[in-house]
Amino acid sequence: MDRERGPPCFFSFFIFHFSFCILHWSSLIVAERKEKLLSVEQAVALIASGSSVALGGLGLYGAPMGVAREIVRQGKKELSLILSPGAGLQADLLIGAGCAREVLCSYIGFEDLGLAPAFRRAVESAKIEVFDADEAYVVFGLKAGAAGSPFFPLAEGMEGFDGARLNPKYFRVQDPRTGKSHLCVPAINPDVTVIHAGQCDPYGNVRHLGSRFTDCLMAKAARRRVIVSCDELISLEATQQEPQLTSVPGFIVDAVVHLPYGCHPTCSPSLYERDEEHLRAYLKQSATEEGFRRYLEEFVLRLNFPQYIERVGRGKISGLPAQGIDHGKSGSLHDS
Amino acid sequence: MDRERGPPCFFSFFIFHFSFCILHWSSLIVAERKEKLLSVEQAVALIASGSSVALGGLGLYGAPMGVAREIVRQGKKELSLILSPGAGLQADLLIGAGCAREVLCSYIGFEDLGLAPAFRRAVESAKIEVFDADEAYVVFGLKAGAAGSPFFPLAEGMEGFDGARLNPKYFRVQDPRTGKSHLCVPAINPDVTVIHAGQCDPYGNVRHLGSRFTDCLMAKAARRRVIVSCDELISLEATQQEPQLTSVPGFIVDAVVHLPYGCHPTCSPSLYERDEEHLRAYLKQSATEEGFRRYLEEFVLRLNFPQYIERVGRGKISGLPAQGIDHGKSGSLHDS
Amino acid sequence: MEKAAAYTIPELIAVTLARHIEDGWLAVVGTASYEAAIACRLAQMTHAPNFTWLFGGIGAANPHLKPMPPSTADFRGIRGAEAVIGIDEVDDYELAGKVDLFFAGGIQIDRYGNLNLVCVGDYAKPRFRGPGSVGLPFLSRVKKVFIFTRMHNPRVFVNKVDFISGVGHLDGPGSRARAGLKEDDGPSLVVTNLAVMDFDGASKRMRLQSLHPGVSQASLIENTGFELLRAESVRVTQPPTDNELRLIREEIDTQGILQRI
Amino acid sequence: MEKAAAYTIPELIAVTLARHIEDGWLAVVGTASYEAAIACRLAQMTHAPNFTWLFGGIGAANPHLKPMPPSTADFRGIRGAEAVIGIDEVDDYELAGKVDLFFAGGIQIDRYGNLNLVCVGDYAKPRFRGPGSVGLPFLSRVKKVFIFTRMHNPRVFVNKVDFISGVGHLDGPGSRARAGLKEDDGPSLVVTNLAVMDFDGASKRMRLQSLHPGVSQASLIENTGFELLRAESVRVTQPPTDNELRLIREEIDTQGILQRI
Repeated sequence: MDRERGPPCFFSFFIFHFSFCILHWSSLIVAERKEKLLSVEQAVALIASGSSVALGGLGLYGAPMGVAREIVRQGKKELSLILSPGAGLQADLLIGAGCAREVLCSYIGFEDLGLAPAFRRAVESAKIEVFDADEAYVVFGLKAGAAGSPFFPLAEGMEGFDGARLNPKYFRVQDPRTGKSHLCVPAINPDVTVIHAGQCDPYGNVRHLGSRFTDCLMAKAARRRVIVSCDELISLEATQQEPQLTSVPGFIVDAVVHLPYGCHPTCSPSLYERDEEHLRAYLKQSATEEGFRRYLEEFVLRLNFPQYIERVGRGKISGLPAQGIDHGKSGSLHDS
Repeated sequence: MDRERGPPCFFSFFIFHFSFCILHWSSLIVAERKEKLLSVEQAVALIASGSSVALGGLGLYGAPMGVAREIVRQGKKELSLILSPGAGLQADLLIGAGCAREVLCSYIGFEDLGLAPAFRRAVESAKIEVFDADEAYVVFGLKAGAAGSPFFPLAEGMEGFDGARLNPKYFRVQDPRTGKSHLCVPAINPDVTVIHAGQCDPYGNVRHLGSRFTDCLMAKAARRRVIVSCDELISLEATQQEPQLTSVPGFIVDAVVHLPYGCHPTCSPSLYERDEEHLRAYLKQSATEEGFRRYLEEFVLRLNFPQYIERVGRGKISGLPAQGIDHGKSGSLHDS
Repeated sequence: MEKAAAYTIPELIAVTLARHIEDGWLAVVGTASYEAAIACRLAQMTHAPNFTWLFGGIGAANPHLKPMPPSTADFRGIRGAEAVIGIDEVDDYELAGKVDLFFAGGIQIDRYGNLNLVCVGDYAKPRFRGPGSVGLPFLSRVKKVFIFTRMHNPRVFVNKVDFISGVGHLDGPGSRARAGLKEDDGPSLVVTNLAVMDFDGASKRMRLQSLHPGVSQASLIENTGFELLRAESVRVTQPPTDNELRLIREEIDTQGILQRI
Repeated sequence: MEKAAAYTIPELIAVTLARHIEDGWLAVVGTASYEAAIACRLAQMTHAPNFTWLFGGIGAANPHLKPMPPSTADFRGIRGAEAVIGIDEVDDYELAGKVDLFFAGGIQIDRYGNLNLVCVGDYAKPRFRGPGSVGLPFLSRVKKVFIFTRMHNPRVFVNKVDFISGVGHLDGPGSRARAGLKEDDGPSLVVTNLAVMDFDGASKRMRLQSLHPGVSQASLIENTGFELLRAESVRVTQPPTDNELRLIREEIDTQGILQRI
C-alpha cells in the first residue's frame, strides 16, 4: 500500500554485465508438479491406529466406503471416529469390526432403512465410548477447527439437550462483557479426514456432484492428512475450466484415490444409486453379531477393492437407476 | 424416527361423512405469494437514523452505490457503519456526507487508485469514531452473528495487531479447560444489511455474477432488514432452473430494488466495469472538503437514481468494456 | 357429491401437518421425514404461498419434490428449489432463532413433548440405543415444533423420556422459562397414526384434539403410556380432501412413497 | 550473447520476489499487490511448480493471470484457477496457520519489519490516516513475510512504526517469543524500488543484501529512516532474465500493468 503515488519509474537501460552469470534463474526449472495419486492401500497406510479420523458423507450418500473397508482390512485399531451429522454404513462397519475406541456423533443409522445394528450392539454392550453430540457440535466444532480457534460458543438455550450435560466435551465459558455463561463446543481437528467425491484431479482438486454436506469442513479442519477417493479422475485442465465447481482445493489434499464405485453400497450423487438390496441384506444379516462377522468375511476381509466390486457386480452398480440426473456442468438438474 | 418398523398401514375405506363440510381446506387458497420489490426510496426509508448498517461489496467491486447515494439524499444520520474488509466509495461518501457516527472497518480506500479522501479527513479531524478491525474481526464477527453466537475466539497470536489493544470491542475470554486467555471478536449483527448483486428475483433470491465477498455473511447476520439492489431482475423460474447459483436465499431478504447500474461508478462483476474516469475525478475533486461538497451537490443530492444515471451517461456505462466475461450460466469464464 | 378417495395414514399425517402450517413461516425438515416434507410443499400449494422450508441434509429451499426423493440427503431433492445452502448454513438459521417451525419425532415422546432419539434405559448402559439426536437439540432455538410419528404405542409415548434430545415443555409450566427458553414456544402439535394432539396452555400437557377415522378412544388410551388430556370436544380428524390427495399424488409424491411406507 | 531487455522497477520487484518463493509453499496475496501476484505465477512457471497461492479478495487458487486484472477483487482474476474459495475460507487458512507466505507493505515499515497501514502520528488524532490494516494482522499466523514497496523513502522506512498493523520482529530478539510467536518466523525479505534486504538472524534488524542496478549506497541511506545493516558482500540485484521478462509480459501481465504503474 503506497502512501502517495509517485510518477511511474521506468528503468530502460540495457543489461550486459549479468549475462555472464552461469546459473540463470530459469535453469531452476527442475521439478514437475507432483501428482497425489495413491492406491487405496497406500492411502489407508497413512492412517495410524489410535488416530482421530473424520469420515465424510451424509446418511447413505457419499460415504467413503472403499476406504472404510480398507481400514478394516488393514486392521486399524483404537480409532477415534468423528462423524458427520448423519453417518451410516461407514461408521457401523468400523465400529462393528472393532476399529474404533470412541465415536463423536450426532446420528448413526440407515435413515428410512433402519437402525445401525453394529453401533447399537456396541453401545448396548458398552464396547465403545460414545460422545453424544448435537449437529451443531459437529458443524461448529469443525468450523472452529478450520479457523484454528480453540472452541465455538453456541447460541443460548442449547443446554436443554441432555448431551450437553452427559458428554464431558461440552463446556461453559463466561463472557466478561455480560457475565453470562455460554455453552461451548471444542474445536474439532481430525488427524485424518477421509471423504469421497464424484470427481477429483490428480492434484487433489475435488468436485462434488451433489451436496457437500460436512465434507469440505472436515477436510479444512484436518490436522494432518486429507484422503479423497473419487469415482472419476478428471484432468487439471477440466478443473481449470470451471474452478468455481471445486469443492475442496487441492492444496489441502494429501492423497487422491481413484476408486470408481467407491461409495458402494451408498449413493454417489449423480453417478449411482444406493444399493438398497445390498443395504437391506446387510441390515438383516447384521442383526446378530455372527451375521455381521459373516458379512465382514464375505465382503470386507477377503476382498480387495477390485474383488469387492467384482463380487457385488460392477454391471449391477452401474446399472442402478440414476433417475434423470445430469451430472455434467455445474451440477445442474433437469426433470426426469 | 421410528424405533421399529411396523407393517405399512393402509386406510382404504371411503369417506362420505365429511363431504358435507363447507369449509374445505382447499378453499384456503387465498393469498398469492408476495413480491418484495421496492423502489430505492422505499427501501432506504426502511433504514432508521442511528441504525447499524452493513454495506456489501469489496474494493471497487459490487458496492451498493445507488442505495448509498439515496441514504445520503434522505439525510440519514448517526449511522454505525459495518464495512467489508475492503470498502471504498460507498463508505467514503457516507462518511463525507456526515451520515455516520462511527465505523467498524479494516480497510477504506480506493486500492490502486488511491486513498479515501473523505474518510481520511474525517479521521484526521476526529469527526468520526473508528473501530479499527482486522479482516478476521469482520468475517468471524459476522459468522458468529449469523449463528446467533455471542462472540468468536480467534486463533492464538492475533493480539500483535495494535487494533486488538486500541479498539475496545476486542476482548479476552478464558478457556476453563486450559486456563488460557483468548482474544475474541464480538458477534456482528447489523440492523440493516445492504448489498448489490447482478441478479435477483422478485422474492429476493440473489445471484452474484462474480465473487460474493462478505455479502452473504452480512445478509445472514442482519438483525432486522436485508436490502438487495440488483442490475437485472430475473424470474423465479430462472432461479429455480439453477438453484445452486443462488447466493443469498430469498427468505432472509426484505427488499429487492431493481437498480440497473446500481454499482456505478464501481464495477458490477460480469456486467460493467468500474468507471475509472469518474472515480479519479471524485478522488481529485474530493481532495478538499469544498470539492467533496460540490461532488455531493452535483452527483448525489440533486439527482434521484434515474437522473444520476442520465447525468453520468447510460450509454457510457453500458459501453464500458467487459473484457470477455460471460456472465451467463454458472458464472463461468472464458478467455477473452 | 365427489367420491372421496382412499388414503394412507402417512398421507393423513402429511395433510394434517400441512393444515397447521402458517403462511410466512420458515420451517426446517430433518432426516427421514417424508410426511413433513410433503406437508410443507402441500401447504405452499394450498394456503401458505409465503411459507419457506428447508429440506434437511441437502439444504434445498422450497424444492418441488416431484417426486419425493428417498432421503433428505438425496441431491435430487433440490428440484425446483430456489436456493441450495450448506448444512452449516441451515444450522446458522436454526441457531440464530430464525426458524419458526421444526418437525420432529423420537424413539420416546413424553407428555410434555420432550423427545428422545438416544437411548431407552440408563444412558451409561442403555437397554436400547437409538441413532442419536441429530438436529433435535435445535428445538430450543425454534418457535414451534410439530411432532409426528407412525408409531403411536406405549413404548414411544412414555410418561418421561429417558434422554432429552429435543426439549419440549420439559417438566411442565414454568420449566421452559427457568431453562431460559420462551414459555410459549415449543411443541404445539402432535400427529400420529392414531390421533391429533396439542398441548394444554396451562398445564403444558399433551391433549387429544381428534381421533383418526376408525380409531377408538380405548385404542388410543391403550397405546399411550401416560394420561392424555382431552379437548372440550374431541372430533374425528378430517381426512384429506380430494384436492389435497390429488396434489400429493400428482404434484408432489409422484412415486407414492406415502402409499408404501 | 542475448541482448538483455529493458525492464521496469515493478518488474524487477516481481522477479526478485519470485526467486525467493520456495516450491511447496502456500502463499496469500492481498489487496493492490500486482508485483506479488505476478511473482507467484512466475515462480510456478519457473522453479516452483508445487507452490500454491491464493489471490486476495476473490479467493482464486493458482490463477493464470493472463492478463493481470486491475484488482485482487476483480472476478476475472479467477481465469485458469483450480479453485475459488470465499474470503472467509482464505481467512480460515490464514488463522489456522496453514499459510507459509504472505506479501505485505505499509505506509510505514520499520527496521524490525513491523508494518503500519493505519496512521502516522498519534492514533487518537493522526497527522495522516491510512486505509486500515486489512489482512496484515494475519502476519502473526503465517511463517514468512515478504515485504515489498515502490516507495522506499524516509517517511515509509521509519525507525519505529506508529501503529502495528502486521507484526514483524517487534522490538528485536526475543520479542516475538515473548508475544507467543515463533521467533524464527516473520519478515524475511524486503524488496523495494531501490534495494533488496533481509533480516539479520541475531539482531532481527533489516539488512541490505543488494542494491538495484544504478542505485547508489548513498541514495539508499538517504532514503531509509534508520540505520540499515549490511550483508558481508552487498551485490547488485540481478535483473530479470530474458526468460523471466518474456514470461511476465507474454504469459502473465499481458496488459503490461507492471510497465505502467
